[in-house]
Amino acid sequence: MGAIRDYFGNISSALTTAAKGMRITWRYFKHEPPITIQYPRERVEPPPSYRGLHILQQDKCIDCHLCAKACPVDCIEIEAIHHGRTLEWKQFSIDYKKCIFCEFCIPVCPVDCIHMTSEYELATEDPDGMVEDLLTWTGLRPEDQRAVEAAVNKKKGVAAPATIESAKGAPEPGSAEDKAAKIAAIKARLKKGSA
Amino acid sequence: MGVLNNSLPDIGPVRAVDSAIGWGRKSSIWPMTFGIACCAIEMMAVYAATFDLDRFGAGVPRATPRQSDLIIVPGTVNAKMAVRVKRLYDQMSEPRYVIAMGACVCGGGPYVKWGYNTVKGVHKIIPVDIFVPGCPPRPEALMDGILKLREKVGRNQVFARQAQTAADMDGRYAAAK
Amino acid sequence: MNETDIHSKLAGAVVSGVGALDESAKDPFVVVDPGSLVPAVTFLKNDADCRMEMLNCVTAVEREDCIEVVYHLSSVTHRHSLTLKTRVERPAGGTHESWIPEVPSVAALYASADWHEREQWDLLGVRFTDHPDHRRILLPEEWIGHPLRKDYVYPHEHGGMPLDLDAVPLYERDEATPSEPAAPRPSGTPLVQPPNPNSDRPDAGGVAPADSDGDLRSIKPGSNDGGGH
Amino acid sequence: MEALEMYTVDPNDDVYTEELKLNLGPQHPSTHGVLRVELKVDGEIITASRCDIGYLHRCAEKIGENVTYLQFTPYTDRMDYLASMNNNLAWSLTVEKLLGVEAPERAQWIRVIVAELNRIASHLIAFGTYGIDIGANTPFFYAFRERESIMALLERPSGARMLYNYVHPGGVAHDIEDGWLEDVLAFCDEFEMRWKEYNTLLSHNAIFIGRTANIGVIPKDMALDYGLTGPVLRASGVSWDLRRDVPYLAPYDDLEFDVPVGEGTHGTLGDCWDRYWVRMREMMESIRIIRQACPRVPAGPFMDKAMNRMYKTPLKPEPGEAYMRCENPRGELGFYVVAEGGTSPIRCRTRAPSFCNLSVLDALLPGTMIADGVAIIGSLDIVLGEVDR
Repeated sequence: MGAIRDYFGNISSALTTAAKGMRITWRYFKHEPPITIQYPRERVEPPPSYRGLHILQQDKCIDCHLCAKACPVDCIEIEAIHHGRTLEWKQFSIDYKKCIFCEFCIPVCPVDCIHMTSEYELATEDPDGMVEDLLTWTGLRPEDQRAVEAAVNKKKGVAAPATIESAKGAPEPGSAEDKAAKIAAIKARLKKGSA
Repeated sequence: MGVLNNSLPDIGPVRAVDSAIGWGRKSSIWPMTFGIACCAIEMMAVYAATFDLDRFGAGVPRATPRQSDLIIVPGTVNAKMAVRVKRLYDQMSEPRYVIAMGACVCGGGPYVKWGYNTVKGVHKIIPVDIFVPGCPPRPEALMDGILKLREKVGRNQVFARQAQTAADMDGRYAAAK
Repeated sequence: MNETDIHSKLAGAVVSGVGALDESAKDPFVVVDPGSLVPAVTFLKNDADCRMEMLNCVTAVEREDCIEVVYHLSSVTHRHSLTLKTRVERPAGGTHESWIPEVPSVAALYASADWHEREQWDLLGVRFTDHPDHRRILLPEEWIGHPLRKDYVYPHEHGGMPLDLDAVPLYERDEATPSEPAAPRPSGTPLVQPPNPNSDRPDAGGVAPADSDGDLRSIKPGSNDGGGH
Repeated sequence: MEALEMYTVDPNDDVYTEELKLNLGPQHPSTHGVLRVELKVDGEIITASRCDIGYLHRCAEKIGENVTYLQFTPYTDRMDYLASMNNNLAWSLTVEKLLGVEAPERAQWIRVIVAELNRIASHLIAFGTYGIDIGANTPFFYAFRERESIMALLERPSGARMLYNYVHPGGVAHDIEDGWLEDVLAFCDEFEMRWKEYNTLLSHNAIFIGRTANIGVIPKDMALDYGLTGPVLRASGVSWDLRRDVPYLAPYDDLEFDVPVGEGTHGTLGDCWDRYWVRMREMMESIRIIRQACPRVPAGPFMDKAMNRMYKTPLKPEPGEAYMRCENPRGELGFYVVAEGGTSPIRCRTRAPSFCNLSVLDALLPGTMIADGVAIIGSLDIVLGEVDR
């Protein structure tokens, strides 16, 4: 008798547990919006503090090598010839095969010339393509440029008018133009990556 | 297909067949369940709902190398593990692709200088198709790498003769003219 | 009980080999002779007032003149802890090839000591006598040397796997003409030797790093928040 | 052990089995990384096991002896990569202990919040992957959704998604932005609702309980003997939490929270379900801590003023040594640092919780089925980056 009760008890508990789970699934199916980000069609912008690829303000840099010293993995290579106070730049490269995005190169800079952007896509077929010379690195998008300006202004203690001004020219977020511009930018990037 | 590989002339119909095969291959890249270190967690995030790699037909990781086309090496490979990575790669069937994910795998990363035990880049062990640097790369960056791999797979010529040498290139160029 | 009480109990119980308590250290520690290590730990574990049930950590530290093995013990019942040390003097000219210090194992008392001691053997080459399973734990069994010793020489490759930064990939090697074996490294050198960031490397061009004047770093003027960047 | 005797090979039986050597890992979906376990199996029963670790040994202790104190912070991220904030915190506290400084009050409260958030994220991974180990794929997707929310929250002050490098010696690297605390509180409300869903989906599921209850029982004495810590120790009935018993951050004294202890609800005290359930309840305790901490974050500096110079001039502590331990999601993380006056320590030892927790595996596996072995490995919740360092 007990065995039969166990048998049917097992069946009923299996059905109830399955029903419980399916109820949650149904609720999500019916009421909750999908959470999937349709990358690469849409792209969630990282916060402004994001530690992505670097950018160098070459005119400001004084070739002091403090960032290279602060780097725990020695991924920064700097080379410049001094002509009095002017510099003839040979190289300022970051080896992303080593870089761990720890941000220690940023606070040491005495003139605030090196920054991190919210750019992060660097997939490549070529192992040497991961060494970026910051003197020629043009992978920066307009919004990154604005983020850098905002970061610089924030550090200087200036309220953010520059950011707002530079953002004025940009299309309203969410509008059709904005989307078109984004898609065009993504296409251009993809093309650049595959070339 | 074996003997016919890259042996037919590079003409329209052959190209059409090639591109059909390439489309099939790139739309069903099956990665292998393989996690080593930190990057594996971001790789799991790519499989999960927020990024959902299944949109590109690559969302079901296979537990065995024999069923998978793609090995994503996510995390530092050291001397002890390198032997296993090589064996896993050898067990995969052709065509097989490798994505090196993260700085450690691309070229040593943080362990490049003092790591007495780490291999400075998995491309010293197995040929790598796509490098995805970052420590760890964001899930989007890995997806970017997979998209680039898809392009590469789609470009592959299966039957058509590939331009191997400069002379061959010249010949093709003349033929096109 | 604090460390002083535990030390006085320990010194009273174990007749010889228990040194004085160093109270000036951040974590006061007791140095015991290697010979009286096992009785001391046995006492600390079993005594009703000490009840050190847990061995948190076993660490070997290589110093100029000795290798010391540090035991961090703690009690869940009484919520106190103690650091115990034992030292093995370095013989004259004792390098990492020629000198293997020996310390008695406490694996019979604490199961947790088993893996910790194996790790210290693996990385620092301290032999724990009477250990039940004295093998390497992290590195492959056939690894040569103990990497955490200061005079450790980095290998070029292991088990056919290249460990150098500029090594030729395996699949590009020509089997017919084996390449020359790489030159042996000088003692203590790491794998690749880029300039050391910690060294006092002269700055290129002689521009003084603006270490002394802080306003070049553009800390927010007038703000008293300590964080600058 | 009784199970062992039950299943010993008897060659006189009509059907007898043969002992077989089985390699689990290092590439195996259920070993949580690159753990390799050599098993001797008799049919489905494990008769002996031997762990083989070191497939992710990354020389962290050697690196610690060669880089500066600050530069080692990102390497601690990469040990327990699921709980980088807690690792950063432990390392920073060690350096602070060595230097004899204390972080400003605001930094301490921020540290509590980020550490508890990271604890939830870490337990979510344990919850999701444990479901996969047992055979339930759905919880993984739910767990990763909430984890993404935490990643997005922690990304805002720190600037990185997973390996934050945020808690530095002397304070935290950046101040939190306005409105961040409100978002954290909003997340707490949402998470509480989701947590109930997890329990419906997995915790009280009859099949899940059947797979985990009475499996891999660790008695109290055995747990202490093997030096287990964290949820694994607490599931065996030992109420030991460094946050409460050895408070390493001042705010933990003021905060009110319980330490969940295993009760043997569905089976024996210290079985896999207890370990799982302790983790689940710890998530709610963390939520409770965050709720209390958020309104109490004071104004003030977030980094010790004197310590701020360390970014340019490497720290040079006086000769000495310090052992500091913190309650990580996986247990007691300890750093033992020996300084001799230079800019880097001469010994930098990590007492990794996963390393100690894993050592009990060889004692647990004999006598269980292979499938139960997978459940046991999952319930220990190891991170191989920390086991091997």
